[in-house]
Amino acid sequence: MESSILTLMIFFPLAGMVAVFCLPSQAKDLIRWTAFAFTLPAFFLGIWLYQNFDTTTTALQFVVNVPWIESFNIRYFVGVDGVSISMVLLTAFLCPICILASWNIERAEKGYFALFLLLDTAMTGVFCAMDFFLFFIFWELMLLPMYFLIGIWGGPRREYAAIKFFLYTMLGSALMLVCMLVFYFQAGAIEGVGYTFDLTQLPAVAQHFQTEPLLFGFSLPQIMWLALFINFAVKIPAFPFHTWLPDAHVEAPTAISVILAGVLLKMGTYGILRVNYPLLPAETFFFAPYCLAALGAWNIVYGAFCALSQCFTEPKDLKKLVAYSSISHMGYVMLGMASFTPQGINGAVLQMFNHGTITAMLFLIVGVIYDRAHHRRIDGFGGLASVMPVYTGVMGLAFFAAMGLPGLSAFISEVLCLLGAWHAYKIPTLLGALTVIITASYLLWTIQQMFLGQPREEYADMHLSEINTRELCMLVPLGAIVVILGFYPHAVLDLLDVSLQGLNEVVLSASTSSSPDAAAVALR
Amino acid sequence: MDHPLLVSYLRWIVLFPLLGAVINGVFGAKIQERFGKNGISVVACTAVGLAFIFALRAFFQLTSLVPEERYLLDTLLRWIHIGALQVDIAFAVDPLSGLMILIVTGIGGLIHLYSIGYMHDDEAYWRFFAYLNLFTAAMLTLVLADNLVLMFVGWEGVGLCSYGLIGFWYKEQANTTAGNKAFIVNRIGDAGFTLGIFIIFWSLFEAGHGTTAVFRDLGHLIHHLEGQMVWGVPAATLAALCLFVGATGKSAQIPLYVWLPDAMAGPTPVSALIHAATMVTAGVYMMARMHFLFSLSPVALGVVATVGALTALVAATIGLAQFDIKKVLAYSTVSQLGYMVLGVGVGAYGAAVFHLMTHAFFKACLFLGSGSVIHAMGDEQDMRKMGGLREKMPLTFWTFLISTIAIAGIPPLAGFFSKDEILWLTFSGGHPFLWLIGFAAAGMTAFYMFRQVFMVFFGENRADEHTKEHLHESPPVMTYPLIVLAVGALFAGFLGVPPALGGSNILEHWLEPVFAGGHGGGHAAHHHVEVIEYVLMVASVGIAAVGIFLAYLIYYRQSLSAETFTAVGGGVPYQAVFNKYYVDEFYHATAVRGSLVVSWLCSAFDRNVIDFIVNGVAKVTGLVGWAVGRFDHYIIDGLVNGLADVTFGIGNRLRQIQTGNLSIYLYVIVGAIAVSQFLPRVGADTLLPVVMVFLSLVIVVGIALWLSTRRIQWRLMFTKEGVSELR
Amino acid sequence: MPLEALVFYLLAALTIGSALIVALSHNLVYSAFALLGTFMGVAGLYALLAADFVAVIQVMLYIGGILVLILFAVMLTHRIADVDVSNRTVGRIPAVLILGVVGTVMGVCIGTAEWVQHAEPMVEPTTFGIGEAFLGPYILPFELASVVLLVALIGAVVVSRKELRGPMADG
Amino acid sequence: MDGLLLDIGLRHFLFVSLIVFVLGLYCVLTRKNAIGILLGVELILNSANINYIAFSHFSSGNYDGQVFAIFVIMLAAAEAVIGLAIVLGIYQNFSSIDIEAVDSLQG
Repeated sequence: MESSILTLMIFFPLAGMVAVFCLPSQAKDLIRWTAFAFTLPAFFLGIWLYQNFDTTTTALQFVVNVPWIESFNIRYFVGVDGVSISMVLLTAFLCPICILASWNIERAEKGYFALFLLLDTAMTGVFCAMDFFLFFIFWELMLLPMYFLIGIWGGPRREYAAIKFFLYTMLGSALMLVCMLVFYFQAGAIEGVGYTFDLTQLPAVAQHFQTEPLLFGFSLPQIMWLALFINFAVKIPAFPFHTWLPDAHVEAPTAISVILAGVLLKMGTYGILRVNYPLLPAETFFFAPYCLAALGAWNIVYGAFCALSQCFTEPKDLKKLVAYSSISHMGYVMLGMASFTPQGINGAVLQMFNHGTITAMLFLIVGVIYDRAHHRRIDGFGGLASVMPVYTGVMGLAFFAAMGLPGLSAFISEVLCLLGAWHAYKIPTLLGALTVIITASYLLWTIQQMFLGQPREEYADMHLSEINTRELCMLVPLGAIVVILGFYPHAVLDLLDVSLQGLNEVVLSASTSSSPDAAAVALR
Repeated sequence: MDHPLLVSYLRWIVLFPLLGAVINGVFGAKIQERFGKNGISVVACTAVGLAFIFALRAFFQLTSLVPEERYLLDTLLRWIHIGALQVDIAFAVDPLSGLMILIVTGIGGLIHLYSIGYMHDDEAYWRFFAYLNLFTAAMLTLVLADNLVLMFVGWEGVGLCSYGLIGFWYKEQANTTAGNKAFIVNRIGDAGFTLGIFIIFWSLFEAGHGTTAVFRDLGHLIHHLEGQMVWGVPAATLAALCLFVGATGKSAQIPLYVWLPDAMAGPTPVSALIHAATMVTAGVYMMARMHFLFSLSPVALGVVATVGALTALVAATIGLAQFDIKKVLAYSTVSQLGYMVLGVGVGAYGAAVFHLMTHAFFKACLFLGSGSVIHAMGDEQDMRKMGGLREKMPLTFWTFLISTIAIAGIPPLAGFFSKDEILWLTFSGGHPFLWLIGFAAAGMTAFYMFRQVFMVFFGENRADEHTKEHLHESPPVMTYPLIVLAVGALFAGFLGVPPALGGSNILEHWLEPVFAGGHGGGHAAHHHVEVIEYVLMVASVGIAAVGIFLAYLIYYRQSLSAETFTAVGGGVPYQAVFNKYYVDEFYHATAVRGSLVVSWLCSAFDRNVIDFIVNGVAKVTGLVGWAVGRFDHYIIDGLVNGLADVTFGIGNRLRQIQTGNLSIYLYVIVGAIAVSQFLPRVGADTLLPVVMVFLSLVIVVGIALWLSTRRIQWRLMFTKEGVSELR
Repeated sequence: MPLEALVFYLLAALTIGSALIVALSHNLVYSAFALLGTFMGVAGLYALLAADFVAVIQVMLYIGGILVLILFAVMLTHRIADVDVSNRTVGRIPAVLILGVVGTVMGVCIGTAEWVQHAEPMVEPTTFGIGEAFLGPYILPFELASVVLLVALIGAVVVSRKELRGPMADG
Repeated sequence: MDGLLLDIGLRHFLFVSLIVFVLGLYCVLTRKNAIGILLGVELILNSANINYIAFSHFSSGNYDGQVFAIFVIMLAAAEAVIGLAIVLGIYQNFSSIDIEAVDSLQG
């Protein structure tokens, strides 16, 4: 049990996929309940994992490390440490909720739920894999169901969105594949290491790279850092690799949006922490001011302004607004993790978790209204507070959480990110801190346009019914987490702290050899 | 203070109102249905009442201690412990916060009671009380917080409740807009507040003597800030200014005061509680709490004092020309807050807090009185349609009058002592010019307040007949709080009678342990009786009397026409004042428009701007041979679409290989095998096999492509039928 | 001439000769029957190579199973629509060219490569060893093979079911 | 020269296999009749099997080659069944088993 728990968490949904395939496609309810039932074990195992996780060590826990393809020394190596456990828990938590959110899928249910369960497996796998090759496999495995889930069950322009998503991600994957192979062969050339994809052994490889400039004045490890970064930046998504996100969100069905924003975006920043930080620490320190801090701050500002523009320029799509706000909020993660302070990096990972829950709420909320009105125009409603008071209450919680209101979870993480970042980068942090004004503007404006005011007469015949029990069942647990983490963030922070500080140390100790250059200092 | 007394009941001061808010917020609709509106108000008022009782307990426990040890601490929860940042959800009571919790729970409780009557006809009764309780909880968190971060929780919490209550009647667009404005303007201040925290935290960290965000440790550590620079500015100055930006937001100072007058859109008890007595004083409270920081930076103090004085004057001038009963009070509030900030700015923290307290009494009373009037007048707020209410509403009139005298600064009512102390300390602190500004504002205050009294309560009633018939005094549940507050306005001033008038200034002594470290001129021990102090006192009473007399002449006797003043300078000054100096218009044209334009630019950038770059990328793609001329409208999309097109193009060409003809497939397969075998054989051994395989693939695909385009010829050449057709 | 060489050449001649008929005959029925000769010859070669078990399998499966099946198919298609059982060939010249290249290269390879040869080719009954191999290291492929056969069986039934032909005929 | 011809070794079998292979390939390439193609495939498979057995006998010294030969035979059986079923299907649809007539896969 102890060691196989992660394997169970990864492959239970896969068993669910098989089970769903075996059901007759007419038995729609049965399919839904089966899919739901197969996401629950991971959830309960997640609780067990949470309780039994040792928060005092940086070592990997619940490790399984067995040979997989022996001739290439590829191993089935899974384990969690403080960096990944919060993401594993988030995935385990969001998946049952997303199944609930998928209850209204009306086309080819069997395929939908089967693909969804496959996606679940792949996501959990990415966060658990500690072998670079295995990581890559799960990473790619995720693309396939995502592509079909958007491309088949999406909105009117679904094919465009799906292909855009796919191409962007493939661009990144290709770069990652090359870097992975460079590491592999470099490792093979070193005495005492030998060919390996083991992420815990590869850090020893980085020092053996040649540091002479290779291309445009960058050395090989620097180029590799950039290549890996681009791969992960597509997922984050960092400017200028972000344009797939609004399209994908607008077209994807609700549950897929939730997964996309709640889990998939985190893989970008998680990947940087898991791969770039330990494997190329000196390069991380070299590039962090530009690629993480400056770009992160730009993400924050740019995403917020783009979201604001959704309030008054076509198509005035609420989902697009939320998508841009995700871009903005992921900027805090980048800024925080670039600071190399305990506050910043803890805040970054906590922000990943919090953004996962809050943005999930936001997308679910959009889905609720879309199910009723079949459109999402911000100016297409009005006075919803009178028609759907409970819904409005839940919405208020989610919106104010997204705004970073103190007492709710995002406040802690945003403040930690900014506080940590201020130590290292003054101007980006200043921008980030000022953006809360824009964030408040677009969210309040949206609330005003959609929920406040008189109920519009032209929408009176839409028969907007109050939020139902199923929808409350998916929103209330998320809301509870948002509130609890606002007052007791250590429920998550305790998991992270030790490992992240260890990671921080790795980068900082590698940085002593390379002093920051003038431009980087100017950011501070 | 070094060894705080650990207690465990302070949490209930915050938790009871919070609990009330949760009960009313979540189950309010059900309670109201089941038990009626009384059920709601019982929950809400009990919650605040219990908080008041615990606040009293804390206060009396403080008085039982020796002054230097008056510090109670209650740690509720381990909150954020990351690296050097160690903050808890912990509540602390020292003399300053002890006073504040009494004001908040006491006046808050009275306003809860008043609201029972005022809101009685409102459908969303439960929502109102839930907000009110939540506000109380947040305000108490702000006051009781033992560290900056937790204080910020309360700081934004009260902002949230303010937002909700301003837009309480959310069906009116104007109300919700006012709510948005309040929240967003406050957010500007909040950003400043957070930056202030960052600067303090990290500058102390870099100073190397440890760092913290907890107030009682900050007091000891803060002097290490000296010598620390951020961007070439002393860290203490920058931090103080950042925190002051926060204070200008919350306490409605120039340039962020614009939200407060609009906030009058909310129900009147809300205006009294949040926008007069408690929340807006949070900025002053915070600066008093952080006095040790401000004392480090004369520059920052100078800015604070100047802004405070200017705000007092500007708001007073605007107040002269308003006709909305609540707007007058709102500008009056802004003006009075200016006095408090001025007090902080000249280092008179004690005096500022004193004025905060007295102001809480008389301004709450004024607002509630105006609410009583509005209630009676059927929601009419224009003073030009009122008049002569003295007979119909005696209780309201008398309490309103007492508070007006208090705010006008006539001895021995509360306002006189507190305002005069600030003015005197401004003057004695070496700021005669600021004193002059404050002095002028005091005269205006007296004028516009009595203008209001005369317009509302004296003269003919100018309302329509229907309203006149329904005029009535408010129910006891509304008038009793008025009486209590009026009593407060009458006597609260005696807590701070200066030695010059033979008093002992109890309040200053009470606060002394808190401000002991500061360089404040307000320190009672440094208080010397001087002749000039008496002169200034007489002068300010005199100018107040002049103001009252002018108002009497214009609005009661009507022997002087208001037009003689409004016409001064061709009416330009009057128009400027009447239109609030066009500040709202200015902000709308610059800040609001500006950010909208920027956001439009960003989104256009996302769709259009990098078009030229993409064209370049597409051209490179075109060199490969496919997508020349295929420029996409969207920049980054263009690249993606280009990729898709290239793939599609290649696929389209390759598709033609799929002749569906089995023999052709077979020939291609076998041919490929033959070529791939043959080429390495004839090639030199030096050629890499990989290159050869690649080459052979290229050749095979090339041949296949060539053949597929000439499928007819292929058939002609290789099939029997073809040969026969050729013949 | 040693007996072994004689037998080898006889069997090789049988194999190649009948393979020639298979490849070149214009009549499909002749081709199919000639395949019998090839199979027999190959079986003989197996026996010559001391692979007794495989030789028996070859006879049973190929000749008894596959060949009969093919003959049935030939007859069946012949009978149903009464078309000419032709075995026309197409594009002989390119085929000969390509095969010339392939054959030459492979022949050169066979002729020149240094083949690993054991000094003492083993000659012993093989059934036991093959059985060991199947139930030992090759157990998984062995089981998979049974699945493949099952799938092929079902697949053949499904493909030749009547209902499936409707849509295909429309297309 | 005598030794080369008479001392039967690995190469002899490989040459037989090669000739059968080439003939099979020729058959596959030139036949228009689908069943004819299947016949050619059988030839090719047999030639492969000869190689397996020969290598097993002369080179490896174990039974792997024979095992694989048996697998190939098994596959050939499966292939013949499926192939013929398809041929029959094609025959039903196109009334012909001439592969030139069957080109509905054309892109």
